[in-house]
Amino acid sequence: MGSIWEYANPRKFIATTDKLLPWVSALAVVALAGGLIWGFFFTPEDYRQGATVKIIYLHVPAALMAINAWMMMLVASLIWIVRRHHVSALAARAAAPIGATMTVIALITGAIWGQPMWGTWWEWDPRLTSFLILFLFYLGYMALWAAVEDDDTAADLTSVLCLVGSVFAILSRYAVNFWNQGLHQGASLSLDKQENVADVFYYPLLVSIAGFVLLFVALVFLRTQTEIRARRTRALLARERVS
Amino acid sequence: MIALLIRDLRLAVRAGGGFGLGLAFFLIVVVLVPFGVGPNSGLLSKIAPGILWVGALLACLLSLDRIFALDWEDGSLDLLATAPLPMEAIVSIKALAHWLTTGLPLVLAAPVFGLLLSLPEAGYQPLLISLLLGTPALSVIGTFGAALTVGLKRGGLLLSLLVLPLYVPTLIFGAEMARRGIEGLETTTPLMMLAGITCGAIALLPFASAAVLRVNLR
Amino acid sequence: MIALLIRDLRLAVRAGGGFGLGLAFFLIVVVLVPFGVGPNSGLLSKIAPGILWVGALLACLLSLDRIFALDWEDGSLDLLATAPLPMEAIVSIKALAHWLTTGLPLVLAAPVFGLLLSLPEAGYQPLLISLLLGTPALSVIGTFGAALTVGLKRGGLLLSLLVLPLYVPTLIFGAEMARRGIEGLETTTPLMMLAGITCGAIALLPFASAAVLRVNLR
Amino acid sequence: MPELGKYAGAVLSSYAVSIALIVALVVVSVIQSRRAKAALNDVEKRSKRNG
Amino acid sequence: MELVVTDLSVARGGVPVLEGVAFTVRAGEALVLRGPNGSGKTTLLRTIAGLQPALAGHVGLEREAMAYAGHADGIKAVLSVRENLQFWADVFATGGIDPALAAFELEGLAERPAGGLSAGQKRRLGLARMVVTGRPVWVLDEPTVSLDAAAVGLFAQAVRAHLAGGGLALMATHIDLGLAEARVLDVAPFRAKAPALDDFDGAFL
Amino acid sequence: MELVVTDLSVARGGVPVLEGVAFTVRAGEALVLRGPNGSGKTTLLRTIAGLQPALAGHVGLEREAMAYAGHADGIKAVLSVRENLQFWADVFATGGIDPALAAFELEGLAERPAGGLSAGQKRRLGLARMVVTGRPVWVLDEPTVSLDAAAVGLFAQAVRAHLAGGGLALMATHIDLGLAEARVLDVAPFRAKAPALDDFDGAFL
Ligand code: HEM
Ligand SMILES: Nc1ncnc2c1ncn2[C@@H]1O[C@H](COP(=O)(O)OP(=O)(O)OP(=O)(O)O)[C@@H](O)[C@H]1O
Ligand SMILES: Nc1ncnc2c1ncn2[C@@H]1O[C@H](COP(=O)(O)OP(=O)(O)OP(=O)(O)O)[C@@H](O)[C@H]1O
Ligand SMILES: [Mg+2]
Ligand SMILES: [Mg+2]
Repeated sequence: MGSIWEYANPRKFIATTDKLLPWVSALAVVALAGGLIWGFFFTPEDYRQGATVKIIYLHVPAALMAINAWMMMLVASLIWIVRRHHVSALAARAAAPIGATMTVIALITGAIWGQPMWGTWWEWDPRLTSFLILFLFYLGYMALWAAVEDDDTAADLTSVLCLVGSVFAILSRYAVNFWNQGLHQGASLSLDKQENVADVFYYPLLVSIAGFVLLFVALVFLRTQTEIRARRTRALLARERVS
Repeated sequence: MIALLIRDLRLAVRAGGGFGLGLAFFLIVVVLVPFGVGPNSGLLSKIAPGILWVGALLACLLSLDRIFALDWEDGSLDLLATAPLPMEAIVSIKALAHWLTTGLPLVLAAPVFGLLLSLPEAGYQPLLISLLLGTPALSVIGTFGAALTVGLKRGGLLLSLLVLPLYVPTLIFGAEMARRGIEGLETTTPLMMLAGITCGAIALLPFASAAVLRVNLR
Repeated sequence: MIALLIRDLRLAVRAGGGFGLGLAFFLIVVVLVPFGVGPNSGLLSKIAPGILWVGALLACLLSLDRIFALDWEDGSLDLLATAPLPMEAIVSIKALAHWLTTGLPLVLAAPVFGLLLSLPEAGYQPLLISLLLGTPALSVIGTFGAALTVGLKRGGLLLSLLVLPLYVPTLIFGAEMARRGIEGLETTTPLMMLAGITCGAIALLPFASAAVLRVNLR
Repeated sequence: MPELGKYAGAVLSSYAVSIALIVALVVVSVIQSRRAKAALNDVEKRSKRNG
Repeated sequence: MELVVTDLSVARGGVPVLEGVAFTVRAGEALVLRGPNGSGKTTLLRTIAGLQPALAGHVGLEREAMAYAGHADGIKAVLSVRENLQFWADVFATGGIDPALAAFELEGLAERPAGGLSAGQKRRLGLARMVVTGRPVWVLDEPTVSLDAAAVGLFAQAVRAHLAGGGLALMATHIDLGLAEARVLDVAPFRAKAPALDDFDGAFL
Repeated sequence: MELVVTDLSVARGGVPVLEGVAFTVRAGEALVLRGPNGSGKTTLLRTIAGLQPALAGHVGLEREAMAYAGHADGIKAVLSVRENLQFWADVFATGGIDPALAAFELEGLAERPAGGLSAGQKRRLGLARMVVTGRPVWVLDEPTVSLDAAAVGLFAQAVRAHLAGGGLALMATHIDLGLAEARVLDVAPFRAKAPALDDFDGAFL
């Protein structure tokens, strides 16, 4: 076992993840199905929210992964900027659609939840708003990758965008918090803090979160492999053109 | 450096330059909104500071792609890159020129347009201050977005999409400050935040812009 | 003729094409307005139909200069003018392509954006109908404006200013219809007016556009 | 099937939408991966043949 | 088919540039315009192609007979070479593009996005467009700019094929076109003289 | 002053175009690059001028010594000829522009908006820019496109004056430059060969 930078070699990365992928995917399916089935069929209703509390098993893990995917992209971008490992840039690219999907799931389940709880699909609540902004960041990031032809140029540009974007995402979070103060009292009717969530809700939620994490890892492996292969294909096609 | 600034300003004010484009767009937004929401002046005066800020921001957004695109198309940017000017200076000058031709006129025109939207009297001063503080940040952030998308054929859409979330904090604090001013609440916090964003953006973003511009030019 | 339509649509959806530009701009307006006027949903729902119409109109306005400008810049328009197609057909096809890539997506997206602005439930149907009826007029009128300004280097500013007053009637009747729908008033009059404007514009304006385009090309 | 009461629509639709989105993401990723593998194989074989 | 230009005066930016230009080009003939920079060749060609009105005089054929290619090639960077050409073939309703691709040896580049071509390759694409127009009169402004010797040969061949098919061609150039047999017309003698001062009529001068 | 290029490989759009290019240009010398369309002259010049990174190899001088002029002239249509040129003189801090105007006989056009110039006049303005840069190395891509014979003569004279002043010049062209004494380098032999196949590492090939 050498340094972890060995996995920055595309061939090595593909070989290793090929071995890991079946296990990770199997675990992800088990945890995801387990958590969701447990949550959906075998938990009681909340005394205040009724059956809608079951949405939590999708909503919270998706929200968590939406943020974590961005963090992973940030780290991968930094690695690309500093050490210029191609796999790391491609992993960031591979993670973006997953993060965007998670953001969409959090937004949609939240909106559906909001309808019975707040009587409205959408409320400019700080949390919801910052998620909308996060979604825009994802969109811009993916669009930039798609728009630039040269792969290394695209990697450079998107990683700078990811860096600057992260700073502004944090800034927006504070801005949004500040902005909604005083104007909007009773609306944030979310459950109490995690500690106060009863154990009946808590354990299936943990399993579900684990399922989402594993799913994310499996998808990142798979999609990074795809990106590597696509890139090698492009390189080979270019080579054909030369000869 | 000063030559570049003068040239950019001159290009902007010549026929077909971007000068007035932002202002006209600001005017368009301000004129259309009453047609859209109806002429109820109570409602208008409530949304006036917000609409003015949104209008200013859109006007800024629209003029962004001129910052580098024209120079890119006719090859001047290649030539500038080989000129004896550091890229950071080029980027900063471009942002300054953008502010002088777009941001500043917007600030000066805002009171007049405030009239059209029946902005309450107490709103003028905080609105002006917030615009004066906030528009430089819009120009600098926008220059970064323009530098990111310069090589891309008609990157206009992408540019707006990339810059939009970056503009959110500035907009929130700016409009909030104007609104608070109208309601007589304290405005120090948003003022400080706005000033902080602007200073931070001016101090740091030119380096990021220069870096991505260098990448895009190769 | 069908070849021209297909090429225009293809150019629009390729990387860097205008497709999505209008939609993105619509999104930008809808997202920014709450940041500007504050998160109060009562206020938002009151201005929602107006803002949605203004947003759609601005999105249209912005994509207008792509109708002819790109073809003008790279010489295609000169070549098209000498092609065996009547100028009226070219102009109509261009307007149709613009509507398909800008107007139609706006109509389809409007309900989603209505959610963000807490549009009252009764508003969806009249809003959609008014947009569906009104956006073709926006495209046709806009094509006329684009034809008027095509030769002018970066005529974007002029284009907006020229088209703005032409858009006002459509905007007024469109927004009025959506507002009346929400309040439960009868919507027949604005509906008829809107339909009349659209039909009239489609029937007559292409001739005017073709005429000015011919003048601009010489 | 648990009793969901008046919230059945909300709960079921959130599950439906989320699971649909996740499945779509997985399917798209798998298809893309297959395509990329096939395309690479193709090109690699061709270039091996041509040296 | 015959292009008869009689007593033509042309202006650019409101300033008369050439006046009294007259010539005839018969089917199967090519005419090459020459003259120093700024002498008005581009203006003359645009007028003949019907892209701008003449000050005075007459062009014998209407614009429906002409195909014009100027300094700009009208190439869309995001479309492939084939798509670019096919579009013009569809507009002019002339069917296949393969002969045109072959004439300028573009087959190998057909699937490439046109934005990625070199200067000379772009020009070849621009010239291939003339073939697909199927128009009898070619009006070409500096067609061989950026072309290498082999490509100039291809161009000459294409023009000869066009002429042999009963077409005619009008070209402006400063450099070699590979068409030794073409007639040459120097535009310098037609340079516009300043009009008499007190001729203050509808034209304000 | 000496421009030494060693073992340079250049790529465009990620595709290697030329490799192993090596030459030396000494002060007072001009080197002309030739090669068929698409052979990579533009790419090579851009790399040497520092506008894009090299795949491998080394360019002996940094970009601060070079002045580059490509297919696009960087001319602003709404500024006058004088304003266009003065801007570059200010950016490069080289003072007066009158010698440059004189060298390309632009005095008569100095107050005209540059957008109204003919193709050849624009090109002359683009070349006059090289004079005001004051840089020792001129890197020119097809400089004489659209120029008439007289203007080509002016260009040759300007290059000779530059060389006599200790400068050096590197040019790509298909046509006559009026510089019979310049050395010629054909880039065709340097065409990139396909790289080895299973070098499957960080660079994916
Ligand atoms: C579009 C709408 C919504 C979005 C974007 C959204 C977003 C979020 C986010 C970002 C989190 C934080 C995850 C974490 O850090 O743990 C979260 C947690 C949560 N949300 Fe939502 N939410 C939305 C609507 C709702 C609604 C309507 C409800 C219920 C009334 C709700 C209930 C919860 C609960 C119970 C949690 C977990 C508690 C916690 O971690 O503090 N959400 N949501
Ligand atoms: N707006 C204008 N006002 C005055 N003169 C103009 C204007 N636009 C162009 N001209 C002049 O008209 C003349 C004719 O230009 P034209 O492009 O036809 O020349 P050309 O023969 O094609 O030259 P080249 O060989 O350089 O391409 C030029 O001298 C040009 O400077
Ligand atoms: N994105 C791309 N992908 C693949 N090949 C490309 C790309 N862009 C350009 N090329 C090719 O690179 C080669 C080099 O082009 P370059 O412009 O350097 O040639 P050149 O010698 O200047 O030709 P010309 O004499 O026609 O100007 C061309 O064959 C071109 O088709
Ligand atoms: Mg000319
Ligand atoms: Mg070249």
